[in-house]
Amino acid sequence: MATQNTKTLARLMMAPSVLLLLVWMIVPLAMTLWFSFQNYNLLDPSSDGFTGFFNYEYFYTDPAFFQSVWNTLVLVGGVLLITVIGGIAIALLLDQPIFGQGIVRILVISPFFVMPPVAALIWKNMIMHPGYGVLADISKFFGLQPVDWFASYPLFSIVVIVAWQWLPFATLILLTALQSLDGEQKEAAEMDGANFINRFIYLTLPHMSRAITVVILIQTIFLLGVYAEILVTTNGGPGYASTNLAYLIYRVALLNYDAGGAAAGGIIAVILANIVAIFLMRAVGKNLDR
Amino acid sequence: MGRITLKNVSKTFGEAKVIPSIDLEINDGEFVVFVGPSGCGKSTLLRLIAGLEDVSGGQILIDGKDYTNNAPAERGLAMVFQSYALYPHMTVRNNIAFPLKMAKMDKAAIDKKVTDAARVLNLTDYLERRPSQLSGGQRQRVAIGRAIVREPSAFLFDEPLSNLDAALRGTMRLEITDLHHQLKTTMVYVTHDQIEAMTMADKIVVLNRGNIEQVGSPLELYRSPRNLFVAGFIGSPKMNLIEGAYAQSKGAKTAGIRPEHLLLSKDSGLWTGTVTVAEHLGADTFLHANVDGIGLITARCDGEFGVTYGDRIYLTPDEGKLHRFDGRGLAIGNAGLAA
Amino acid sequence: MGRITLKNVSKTFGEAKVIPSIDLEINDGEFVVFVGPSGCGKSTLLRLIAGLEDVSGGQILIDGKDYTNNAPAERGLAMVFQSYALYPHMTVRNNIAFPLKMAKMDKAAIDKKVTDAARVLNLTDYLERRPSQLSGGQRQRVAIGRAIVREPSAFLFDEPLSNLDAALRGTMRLEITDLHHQLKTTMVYVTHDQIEAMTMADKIVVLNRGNIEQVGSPLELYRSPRNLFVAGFIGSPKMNLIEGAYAQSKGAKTAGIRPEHLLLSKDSGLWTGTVTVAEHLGADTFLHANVDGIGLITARCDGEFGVTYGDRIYLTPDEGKLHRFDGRGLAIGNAGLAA
Amino acid sequence: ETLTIATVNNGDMVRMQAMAPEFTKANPDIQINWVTLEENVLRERVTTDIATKGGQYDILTIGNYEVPIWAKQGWLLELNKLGDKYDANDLLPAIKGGLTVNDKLYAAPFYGESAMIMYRKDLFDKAGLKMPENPTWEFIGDAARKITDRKGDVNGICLRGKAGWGENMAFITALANSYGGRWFDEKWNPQFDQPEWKEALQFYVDLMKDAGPSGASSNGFNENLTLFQQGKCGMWMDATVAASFVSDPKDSKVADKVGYAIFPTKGEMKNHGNWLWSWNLAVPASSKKSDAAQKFISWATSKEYTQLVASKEGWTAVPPGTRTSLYNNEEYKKAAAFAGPTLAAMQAADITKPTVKPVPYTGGQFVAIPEFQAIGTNVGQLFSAVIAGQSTVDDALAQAQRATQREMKRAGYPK
Amino acid sequence: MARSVTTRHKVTATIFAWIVALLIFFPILYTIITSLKSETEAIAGFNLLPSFTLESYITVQTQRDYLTPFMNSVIISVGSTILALIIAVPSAWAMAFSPTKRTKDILMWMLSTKMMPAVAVLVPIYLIFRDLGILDSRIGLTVVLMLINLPIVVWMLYTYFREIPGEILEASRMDGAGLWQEIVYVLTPMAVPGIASTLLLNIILAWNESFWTIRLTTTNAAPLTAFIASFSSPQGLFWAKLSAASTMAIAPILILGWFSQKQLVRGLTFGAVK
Ligand SMILES: Nc1ncnc2c1ncn2[C@@H]1O[C@H](COP(=O)(O)OP(=O)(O)OP(=O)(O)O)[C@@H](O)[C@H]1O
Ligand SMILES: Nc1ncnc2c1ncn2[C@@H]1O[C@H](COP(=O)(O)OP(=O)(O)OP(=O)(O)O)[C@@H](O)[C@H]1O
Ligand SMILES: [Mg+2]
Ligand SMILES: [Mg+2]
Repeated sequence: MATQNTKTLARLMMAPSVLLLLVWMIVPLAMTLWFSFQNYNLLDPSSDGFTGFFNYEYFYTDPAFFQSVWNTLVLVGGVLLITVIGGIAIALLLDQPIFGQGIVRILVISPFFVMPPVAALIWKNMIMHPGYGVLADISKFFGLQPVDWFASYPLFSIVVIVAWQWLPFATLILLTALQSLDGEQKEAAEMDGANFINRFIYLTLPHMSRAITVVILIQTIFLLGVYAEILVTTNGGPGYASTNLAYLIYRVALLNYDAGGAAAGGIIAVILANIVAIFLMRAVGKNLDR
Repeated sequence: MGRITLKNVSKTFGEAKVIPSIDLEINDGEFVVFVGPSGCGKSTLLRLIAGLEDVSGGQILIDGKDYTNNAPAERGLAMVFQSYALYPHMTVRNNIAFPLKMAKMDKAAIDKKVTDAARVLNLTDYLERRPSQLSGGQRQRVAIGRAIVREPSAFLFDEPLSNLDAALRGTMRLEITDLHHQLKTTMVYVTHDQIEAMTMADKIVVLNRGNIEQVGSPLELYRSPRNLFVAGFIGSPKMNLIEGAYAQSKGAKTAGIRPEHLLLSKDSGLWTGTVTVAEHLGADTFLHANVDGIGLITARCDGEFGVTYGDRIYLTPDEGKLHRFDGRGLAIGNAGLAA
Repeated sequence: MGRITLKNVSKTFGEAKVIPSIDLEINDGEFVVFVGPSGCGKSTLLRLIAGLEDVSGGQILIDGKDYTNNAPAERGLAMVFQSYALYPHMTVRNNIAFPLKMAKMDKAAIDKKVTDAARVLNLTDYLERRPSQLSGGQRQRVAIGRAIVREPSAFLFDEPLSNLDAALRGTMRLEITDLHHQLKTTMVYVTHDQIEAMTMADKIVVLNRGNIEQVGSPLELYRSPRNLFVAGFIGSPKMNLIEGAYAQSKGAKTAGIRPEHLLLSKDSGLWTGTVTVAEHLGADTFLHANVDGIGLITARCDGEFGVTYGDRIYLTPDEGKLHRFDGRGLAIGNAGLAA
Repeated sequence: ETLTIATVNNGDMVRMQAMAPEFTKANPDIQINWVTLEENVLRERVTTDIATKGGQYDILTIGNYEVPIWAKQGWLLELNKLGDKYDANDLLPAIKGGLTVNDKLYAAPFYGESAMIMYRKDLFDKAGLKMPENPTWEFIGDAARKITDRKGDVNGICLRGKAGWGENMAFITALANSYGGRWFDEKWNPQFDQPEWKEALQFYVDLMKDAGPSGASSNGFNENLTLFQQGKCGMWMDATVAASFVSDPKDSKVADKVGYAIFPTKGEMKNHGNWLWSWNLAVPASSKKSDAAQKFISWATSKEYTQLVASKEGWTAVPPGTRTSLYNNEEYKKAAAFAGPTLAAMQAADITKPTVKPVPYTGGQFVAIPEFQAIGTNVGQLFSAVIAGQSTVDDALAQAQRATQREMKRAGYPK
Repeated sequence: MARSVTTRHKVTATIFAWIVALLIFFPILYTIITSLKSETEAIAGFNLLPSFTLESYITVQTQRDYLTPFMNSVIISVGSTILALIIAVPSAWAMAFSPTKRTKDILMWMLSTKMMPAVAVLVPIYLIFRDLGILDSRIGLTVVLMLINLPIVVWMLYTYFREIPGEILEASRMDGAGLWQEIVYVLTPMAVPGIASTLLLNIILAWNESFWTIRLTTTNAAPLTAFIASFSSPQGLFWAKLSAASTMAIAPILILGWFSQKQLVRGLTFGAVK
């Protein structure tokens, strides 16, 4: 299949995207690196000069730093868990013949159409608000004390909101993958006496493994950078209970206007993200070249 | 254990009526072969029996019980797909082991069965490969392996040997026959290979455009084809069908004589003709000759028959083995019966 | 126009050396058939010629020019894939028309060609269908159609007729032969069908584990197989290979006699044996007999030979057609040449 | 010429946009492009642009927090072409003072606000309470607990709890000010370890627990406004602009039952928290259209503009809290019941001297140093955790102290 | 598949699917309903039957120009996605059908370009944009979004392409198709559902991107995210207005999704390969 001939061509065809991304990566990265060693506060032009690793030190000694790393992992992990499992379940459900399939599909994928800050606003104000959110209304209907989601379960609430936004993405990719499963293989498995569950485990799941991997990897990258939802709902609080790395950087970058500190935070975030990515690649990457 | 009854079964795909209406009884333990031209509905029929397609009408009974609406898994049949349908992400071993795993057989027993099957199928060296790393014939053998490790109530084979070489095909033919003798399981077998059909079948079903033309034992079909279609279809090279004066002289619209029932000579005979093509197979020679007053005739003779294009030859039909057909194509009496 | 030369070509997949080293010359206009056991490397060889795989070593010349590193499209070859590889999103018509479209032929000409091909292939009624709506044989015919509408410098056919019924296969065989005569284009053809190999080939290449065992005209191979492998592979049912006293008496390690070169009798003969299996094909009967002092022997006789399991029969080898092989499996002299 | 004006999405600004055609009609050579954004986003956006000299805007809407900081950086143009009719002396002195650096005016106030108490007269009556002229925190605490009726879905008091320097910290800082607390001593040492803070925070936390609404830790201005309008709060202390909303019968169920009172004090200490905020229009130094820009600013913050709004949308709709003349206007006083209390609140505020002890900074409910946004938000997070019941007053204060020290050291204080 | 399913199965699946779908859709549904309420109604507690007033829409419409940001959103999201597709298709083709030992690393690296938190590079990027003079320009934004989404596009296409049996592409090469023809006539049509889904998902991602679209624009190029940002949390009651604005921002993309959902999930069908 892959002959020398196509390989040469392949290099050529990859060139544009690789070059573009190289520039897109290197230029800001170099500038960020440079800033991260500078004393550079937007609001204070008088502060400048080389500071060595001070920005880094300052960033990781932030009282919120370790909790924010942990929160980041919980957020990513929680959302991945919900979206992947939920996505598979819903994809399987939508793959069945049902009445009004088209409408159901559009309903299921529509949360993806909502801009993240808007989604956070909707959930915060209309669904989860302990005073006049729908959930509160439901609790009250059952005579229960409404839950103050953002105060009692801040990180969980954010996981729910973010998972709601990303569930459609997972569902859609998995559904498309599911539908490319060869019909005759399914038939063969049926003939071989595999019931629905076995067909799922031995046939569907392996078939979807690449798609699942892609969902996990792409979402991880996005989820590592979630901050708008936090900003709108909890502002990282109470305490640092819902501060993640991205939000911490936001605090440094856009509240403190400490471009140097933010740059250092960015570099730290990139390093951590790479660790996560390498770990993930180890865990699921082999599914890619199957 | 495996009596399959089709009652008035029909199948349409959209507009196309692929199977108008079929009644067929397959007895328990019988080896039934479906033959018929490409596209006549053999695979469709197998798939209907397997439950992979819904019937458009009629009933499918297994051991007298109505299974028309049951799922494939409930029917307990094993099938070799014409297009193999291997599991691409599993190794050959796992492909073959899959049905056993599904049957919750214990590991040691599975291993033994798989190893045995692999040996029979000449696949031992390939057990750890993925299907994509196999040759066409190897893939086909994996598909066979997946079916024969099981003990289903019936086997359904859809052209299982089409991609194998003659030697292997011979071996596999014997293996499948053996399996049949051992297990005495009903087998439904689709093939285009005349030798397979003739040697393996207890009963051959000749299909044409979704209709059954004739059902019978191999020699029955060879000797007394019920109509022109069966006459032309069973036997290779195919029967010469002759119309005109000669046929009329025999009291028929069409007279049929098989190539092997023509006596060839370079000196004398009933008919004279000119050789158009001589195909030398080593063991036989197929001669295509233009016979004066009759037309193109194929004859077969043993070994070498030293003629080439343009040579004059003489042919004498073995009139005891003549087949006669009336205007509607149905056989009259049956000359061939005597043979 | 289509002389293909393989120089020292080898191919490895990962660890597996599929083709150790092959030298082969295919002359312009020649019809070359590759035969060999399943998995021996036939398809791989075709794919190497086509340029779909890189050679691991050696050179591929077309008309003397080195094409080893050229893209498939530049080689101007047409190919029928063993697995068809139809375009699932195109109708049959578009599948067949695709190569012509690529060659920028004008629309009317394309239409004509496609219609002609469809007629020859019995696909006229299916032109607007998608591949998924076709039977196995119909798909295979589409794959053939896609190749034969073109005028390439050579055709590569990988078991193109394996899923067709005998009648259609016969027709297609003639069509391809005709095409060859008309165009005089080089054809490289892989098949497991002995009849196809024997009747169509100018030259047969027998492959075994990626090595060429023998190259020659069909009858050459039939009559004088160079070694045991070729002897066993060419001819069906396969040649009986006898070791022991009888072979030694003929001055060989192994003696070979084809089933069709055994004279059968119920009364007398050189050897006596017991029938184990009798396969009645109508035109012939294949007898498997356990011959005293020699072992299992297959014999073929014309028409019906009325024996069944357990009957005693007598067999006499036609010693003029005996093949003799030495300890390394190579043929000694050649008895068969005379036949 | 096209002016690009960055503004927040508050009602008064939106109204300004609606009125703008009057200005362009009078000045046909000027077109206006509006960039309306949410407050936080706008602040980021504008700060980035101005700090990097992006030059995207001609007029900025900025708070009195930024004005002195930016003016010192030389990022703002002095407003010296507002015209003769502008009457800068009419501006409320407290407001104007916050916008003046070295005697130069760098921004014109569009509207201003302080904080006050809004309370439900009916609930007070029912509980037999009467709002004193100068309420104290002690009274407020008692009253709130008395009014609370959880079953009837009435909370005694609604206060900001959502973390943020402009959210809960605005209120808590004002509260602490009135308790005699301060952010920094003269040497810029954070003061969270002082008893005033502990007392104030403890009071706030207890009060919210006993008489606050559920979910208080994520309530900001809008959430509380909604609660109050729904009749779920007995009292609410927040920006004076809220008055125009709660008294608007279209949106508010309790419009006719609202009373107003001045921001409380602690015991005898005469300090009303010193909350003072204004939204102002300023011209960035990078603007090449400063003449036109000033022309517009002059128009939008003028008395004529007030008249224009009043004539079109009624007196309650005019931007409050910038000009003395407005509060002398009888029509306005008649139309807006909250006019008096608002003025009183604003006059009570002195952001140059927010608390009884001396401070090195200006700012009432904030500290006018660049670092405050981050520090304030960080501290706000810690305090909201207490409201949410996930931390204690002592812990939060200790953490706040440490975090603030850290940031101040980083920023190089004392300077 | 060929078999029809029993009605019972279908009904059960239908009920389940609708429950799940409605649960997932509920927040949006409620937003739409709220947008049809008056402000006081909007906060008056759970109520699925609004008074169907268009008041909020009218307010939103008169307050802010909708058409310009809408057009900007369309141009930017569609433009960036198509640009990304044009660059990504060959690249994904190469990685899917001519993989090397490096392929996985390259894929991962591409994704890693997205790891830098946007806020951390705001200043560098803003400076670059300022110096290039493309602040507040559609082109600049389109390019940025293209670069942001490029890795995702490559990844998604790569997954879909990998599902296509290589033999079919080989067949086209044998049929004399050049690279370009192979991609246009064979690969693309077969991967249509995958490409469509990539296209839509990335249009949505670009449509919803609300960091750079707000930070790098002022007026001329400001898309709907900026439009929405002007309605989120002002002072005063805003639920109905925010809902209306949100509905207006979501509606176009929702309608697009509606029309393309068949394409989206049609699935790749490879019936004719053995
Ligand atoms: N991708 C691959 N990786 C490893 N081994 C392979 C691969 N493709 C083919 N092979 C092996 O190479 C050998 C030759 O394969 P090839 O397909 O050429 O056989 P073939 O002669 O065409 O057989 P058949 O008649 O069964 O089609 C087989 O043993 C096969 O298992
Ligand atoms: N999904 C489908 N839609 C429409 N027609 C179909 C479909 N599947 C099969 N057919 C048609 O039904 C007829 C019977 O097909 P079937 O596969 O049963 O043939 P077959 O006898 O197995 O042929 P072959 O020997 O070529 O495999 C064919 O003419 C085919 O074109
Ligand atoms: Mg078939
Ligand atoms: Mg092959």
